[in-house]
Amino acid sequence: MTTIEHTDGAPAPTADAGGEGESPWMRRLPWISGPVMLLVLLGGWQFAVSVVGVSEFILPAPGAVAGALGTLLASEDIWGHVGITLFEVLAGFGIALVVGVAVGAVLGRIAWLQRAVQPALVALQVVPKVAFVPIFVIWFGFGPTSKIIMAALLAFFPIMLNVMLGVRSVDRGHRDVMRGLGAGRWATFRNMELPTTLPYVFTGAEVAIVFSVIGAIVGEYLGGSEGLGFLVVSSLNALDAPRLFAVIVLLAVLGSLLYVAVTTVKKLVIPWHDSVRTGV
Amino acid sequence: MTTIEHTDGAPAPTADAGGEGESPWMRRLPWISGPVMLLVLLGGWQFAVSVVGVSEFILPAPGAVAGALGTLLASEDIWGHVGITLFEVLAGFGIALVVGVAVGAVLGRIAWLQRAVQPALVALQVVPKVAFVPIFVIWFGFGPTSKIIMAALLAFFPIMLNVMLGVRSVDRGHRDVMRGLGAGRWATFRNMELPTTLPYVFTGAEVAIVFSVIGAIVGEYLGGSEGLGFLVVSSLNALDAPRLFAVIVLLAVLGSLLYVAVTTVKKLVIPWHDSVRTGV
Amino acid sequence: GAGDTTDDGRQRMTFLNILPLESLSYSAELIADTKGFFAARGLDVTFETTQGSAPAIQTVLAGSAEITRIGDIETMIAAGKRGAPLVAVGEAIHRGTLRMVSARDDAITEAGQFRGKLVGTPSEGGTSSITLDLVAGSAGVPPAEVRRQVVGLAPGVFDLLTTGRIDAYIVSLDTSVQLQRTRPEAVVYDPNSAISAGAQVYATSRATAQDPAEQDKLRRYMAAIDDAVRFIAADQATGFQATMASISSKYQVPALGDPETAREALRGYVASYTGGETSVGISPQRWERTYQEIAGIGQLPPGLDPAQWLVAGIAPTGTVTR
Amino acid sequence: MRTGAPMSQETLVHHTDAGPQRDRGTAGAGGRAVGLRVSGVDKVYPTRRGEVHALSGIDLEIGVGEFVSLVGRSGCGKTTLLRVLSGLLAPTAGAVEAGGRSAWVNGRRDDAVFAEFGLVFQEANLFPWFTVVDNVALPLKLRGVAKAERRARAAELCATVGLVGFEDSYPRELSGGMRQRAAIARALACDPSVLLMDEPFGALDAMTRDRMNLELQRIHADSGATVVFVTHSINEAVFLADRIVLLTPRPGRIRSITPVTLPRPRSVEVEATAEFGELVVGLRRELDEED
Amino acid sequence: MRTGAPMSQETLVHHTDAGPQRDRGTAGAGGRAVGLRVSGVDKVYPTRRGEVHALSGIDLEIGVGEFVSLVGRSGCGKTTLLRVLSGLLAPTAGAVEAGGRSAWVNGRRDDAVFAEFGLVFQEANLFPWFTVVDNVALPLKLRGVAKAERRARAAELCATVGLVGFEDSYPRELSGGMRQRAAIARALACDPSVLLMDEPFGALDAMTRDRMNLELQRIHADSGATVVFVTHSINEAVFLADRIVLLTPRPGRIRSITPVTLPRPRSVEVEATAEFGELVVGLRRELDEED
Ligand SMILES: Nc1ncnc2c1ncn2[C@@H]1O[C@H](COP(=O)(O)OP(=O)(O)OP(=O)(O)O)[C@@H](O)[C@H]1O
Ligand SMILES: Nc1ncnc2c1ncn2[C@@H]1O[C@H](COP(=O)(O)OP(=O)(O)OP(=O)(O)O)[C@@H](O)[C@H]1O
Ligand SMILES: [Mg+2]
Ligand SMILES: [Mg+2]
Repeated sequence: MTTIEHTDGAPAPTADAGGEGESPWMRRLPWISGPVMLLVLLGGWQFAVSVVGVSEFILPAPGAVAGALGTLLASEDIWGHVGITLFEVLAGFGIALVVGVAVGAVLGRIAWLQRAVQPALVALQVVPKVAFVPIFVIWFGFGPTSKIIMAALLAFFPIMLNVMLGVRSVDRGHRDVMRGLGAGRWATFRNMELPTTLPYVFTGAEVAIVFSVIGAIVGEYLGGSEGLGFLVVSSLNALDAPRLFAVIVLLAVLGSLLYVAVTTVKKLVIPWHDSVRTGV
Repeated sequence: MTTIEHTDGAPAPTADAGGEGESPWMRRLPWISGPVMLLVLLGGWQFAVSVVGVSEFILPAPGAVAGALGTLLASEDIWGHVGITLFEVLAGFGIALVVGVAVGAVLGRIAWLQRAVQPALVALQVVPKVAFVPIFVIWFGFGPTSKIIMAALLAFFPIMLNVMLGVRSVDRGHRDVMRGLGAGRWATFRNMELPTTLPYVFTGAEVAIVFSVIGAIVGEYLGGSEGLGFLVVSSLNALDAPRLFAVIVLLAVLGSLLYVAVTTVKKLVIPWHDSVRTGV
Repeated sequence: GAGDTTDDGRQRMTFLNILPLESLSYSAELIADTKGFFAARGLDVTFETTQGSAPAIQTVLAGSAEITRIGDIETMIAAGKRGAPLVAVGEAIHRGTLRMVSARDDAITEAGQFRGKLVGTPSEGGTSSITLDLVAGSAGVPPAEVRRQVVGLAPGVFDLLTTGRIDAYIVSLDTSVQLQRTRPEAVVYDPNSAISAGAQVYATSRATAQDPAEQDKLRRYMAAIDDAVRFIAADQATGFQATMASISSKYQVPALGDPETAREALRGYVASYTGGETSVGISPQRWERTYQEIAGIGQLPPGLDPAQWLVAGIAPTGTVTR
Repeated sequence: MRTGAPMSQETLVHHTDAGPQRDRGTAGAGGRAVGLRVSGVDKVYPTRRGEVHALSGIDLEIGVGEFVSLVGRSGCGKTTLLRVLSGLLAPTAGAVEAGGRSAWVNGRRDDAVFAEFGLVFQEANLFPWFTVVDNVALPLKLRGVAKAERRARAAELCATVGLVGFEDSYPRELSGGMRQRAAIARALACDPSVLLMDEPFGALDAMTRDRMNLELQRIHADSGATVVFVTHSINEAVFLADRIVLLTPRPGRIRSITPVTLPRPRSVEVEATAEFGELVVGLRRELDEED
Repeated sequence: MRTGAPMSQETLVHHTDAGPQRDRGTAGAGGRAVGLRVSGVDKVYPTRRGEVHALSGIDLEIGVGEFVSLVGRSGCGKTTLLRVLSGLLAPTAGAVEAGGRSAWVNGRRDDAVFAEFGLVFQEANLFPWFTVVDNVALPLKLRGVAKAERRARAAELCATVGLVGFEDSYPRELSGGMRQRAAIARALACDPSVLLMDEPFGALDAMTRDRMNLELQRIHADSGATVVFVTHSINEAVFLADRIVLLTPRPGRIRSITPVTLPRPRSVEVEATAEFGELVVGLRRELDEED
């Protein structure tokens, strides 16, 4: 018969570990795993280049990319491009968040409306946006507006659907409480549906932030002469593979940072939810 | 004092209406709202063309598009293109579903692993796939494989994140039951996590099916000479606006049908969940 | 698929088209296929599409396809600036097929007029943009003074012109013909009047060009193209009846839906086929001139030997007459 | 409603010892103004396996300020009747009235009718995103009471139900009984004129329960609220109620209504009196007869 | 475990009337083989507001086949102790043993130790995606029993707990008490050798409760299972238990352990005996003293 004493340093027992907060070890993990994963990635990459012999015009060596990244970061206008893309992503994401939560909350509550407009929303999503670039340009000009719309369009759907799921996952007992208190629509939303839905909103937002990056970049492919998407295409067309991959690295970093920002906000906003307490 | 008798025809009272099934009126609604919405859309479209005077090269008149659609559908090889795209979408979606559920379930349970690999997964998402087309070609040839991968990549993320949310939303009481019964990992997954997670999986799948369509089409833009995405590009190159919009209509229909298929499966698989009983 | 052969002993090879194949730009390939010129030379050619020339170059360099047809400008930049082992082995379209379209009320008919204009390009940093630099450069306009904007390619882009969003935009030969017919207000500027760059060359990787077996396939490929080019040029007399019929027998080319426009475009292509010293060969002098032009605007380092990027002896010699 | 009217003891005796069907039909409010009235209420739950007839022909009048207990076997329809009374569940047939106003108009609930209701459910139904004090203060928040004020009032209520020291805990950090007590505090927060409670003390130990019973009696006396109280403890029902409504299952019908005329305020000692004992034994016998 | 050993009545009397601290420290299993043992168990819940010391220095031995009731005030740590016994909660300090095997090895639960446990929680915790019969049959499903067989066994158990006719209902179509009964049936499904029940009859009316008590006594006698039974009803505790463990709150400690030597099987009439009354009064007094 052994006597156990759980002290702070030891890994927490798995039973109810969620309720007991996370060990400092867990909290530090990403700072260890991140670099490790990076090293593995770089190793595999270097292996592909030097052993498998993938052409450097398709996959340049990590060293060449690092050099190009250095050049890129040293140039003055890179921050302008990053700024433009960041602005488009954030604006698109913001619009998608607001509209997605509003539409999702309304459709989640009003089933007949949801049935009525769902097909249109889906069609809106799958329609290839290339076809509408001239319309966008005529209506919104060459500026960032059309890219913002693109980002917002891609980001909107996951948020909306998750909010709908969230609004419908409201506990029946909780709903009874609010109805019993005669709470109005707004109070019900504010005190019950929103908190219930927030974990869903955040999952939607995690998907959406990633898709807004994709949307903004694709928007930049299709038109305009600014932003990281533009740099991708111009590097690609100039057959400048190291620069291309340097931009890709920048994009990956940007996307990951935005994603981490969303999960960080999640941790602050919904500390009570299991999805927060058991990790990211 | 009035005495109320709720008969079948009358709209169900809102209180606990969810528990009492949906009225036949609700069930028929999409068949009414769909055509109505379509008429509104067509009206607005025609209005834009004939009154606002949007150029027919930007937005051809509905009649012209209908004509082009007729021609398109009459041609023999259109079904080949539709079939190819459908195959790519379904294959990509299927892969994303299986991998997304598996990865989401594992990462949802093993927090340290999730923290470790999350950054890589996000980076994978935001990286522009255009850059990898030549690598895809080298590794997978010119066939549909690269489009399937594209579809799967876009579809994977929403499924995975939703499954992660689902696994973490498992009721603590339910988890206690399974642990108390000494259930193994698989039995726990099968009897508790999967049913809990299914509504989340379906929300992820609803997002994902739409994104697989986008992924497959983008894949077809970037290379290949088959599928609806290719038809979009070839119509663009031929400056054939009516045909372009006819293909877009086809795509919208295809996407909506696939979406409806997913929600139908949802209704069959998780009849107990509120998100099913209150609509969709 | 190098080295593979079909059941009837024809060798398989892959050609990369950077636009959808079903366009008149690929008439030579389509005729070589439908008229059996490839088969007659013992080839079974597969056409694969990549979106744009950069992936095509990468794919050829990787050995996943034997040959592609891209602009001479891209070829030189890839080889000269990036050091890519890419070589040109032949040239069917000797005159540039890019055109600048403007609207009648602010027509652009000379290179010098591009100064200060906003020009739409189909894609950023590619041939079209450099062609524009060359054109502007030919009139002493520095590239920085021609503003540009990616507008992509869609039927509605012309309306960006008419609404004043852009002053001109760059299109392909077919598109310009079509625009002239459908949009009376379209004014087309032909850059060939100002520059010699812009030809379309058949490019492959140096490794492929040096492998004797591959060389043999390339030679036969170019011979079949030579046949096709001659066929089309000869067909001009009959109004391209045979050409159009042959292509339509297997391919659904949207442009053929309007035979008048198609004939007009084909006439343009034939002019381009016959615009060189030989039928499908590359003129070293013009190649050198093109290099000088590109180096002149700083897109290529000076002092290189462009002949390094040429492999002679693959394209048949001989001229076409119209 | 906040009249503070003293409890009147002259409630009519509706209960006789005759056959089990006695007293059905009309069940008066015992001479008071009618606070809640259900008449001819039927409730049928449609399920996949056919209909479940949960309530049948329920007629009941509850006076203003009256304390009515609902007792009956598990599954007999107590919760269903309480939900119908609270307007959370539309009856399949019949009418529900509160304060003289009809609760259902064209199949829609008239929310104004239920504005002054306080509900305690069989489950605690606390919001996991609020602390205990915020959960308790929720009804005040909905009424626009300022933050400091409502927190002060909620803290008082936490003390009433014995949750001192747990005001800032989250519900998941409470024991089952503590959660239920927090739910009771929430129901009391806005001084409801009608209090509907579904087995509120089911999860409490005898001591805590006795204390809560006394507290509830005091609240009822002070506020003059109408209370409908579902319980599975006959002792508790007798101790608290002016009248005890006994339901029989499948479908739920009112079997009898027993007035309790024990003088108020009642102390724990009342349980030792003969009258109390007789009432308990009588009700228990009635329940046992059902089999 | 399925020995069907008759209940032995020679359990040692640990309870004396001396001061409140008596009997702490060792609490023997009463001469039986030890089925469950906790020694020196402490449980501290870390919360945002600091630590909550829920259990402190708990030593308890429970014999094989013994029936132990846990009583105490709401929030005193009954559920926490039961969760520690069931291996669902790791103690902050101390050891837990079942069937002679240590439950926690290097901070990981040894699942094999708990394989034959049946648990009833304070909430029903039924799975909403399964019907009642599938919920009840779940433990059998996990043990690989064939579908037809496990459904038959589950239907039997539904009858035992009085849910005939509701086998194919979904949990949301049940009343609160019916849900709890389904949870009890589920716990019994795999003939557990150790049965841990957290206020299982809290939501039941007296009649149903009496019937369930008798049923549980029968099951205990037939199966020889070890039972730990949390209740807030002292009557129920005395009626069912071989020993009654009384916990005091903040932090939860064992205040006393009272053996019950009433002969078995016990019928409802036993509640009228003097011995029963004395035990109840004694325990109630002890609980009351806490204040
Ligand atoms: N949502 C529902 N759908 C279908 N049947 C239901 C539903 N709710 C309750 N029932 C059925 O109605 C009957 C009465 O249920 P109710 O919850 O009112 O009982 P109760 O008296 O509160 O019981 P308990 O004391 O166990 O809580 C039961 O037979 C139950 O199965
Ligand atoms: N997850 C938790 N986190 C923090 N504190 C907790 C947690 N669970 C229980 N507690 C605290 O531990 C103490 C004992 O709780 P426990 O649930 O064991 O009581 P209980 O005896 O079962 O009460 P009841 O009869 O009301 O169910 C309480 O003060 C409670 O606030
Ligand atoms: Mg109930
Ligand atoms: Mg408890």
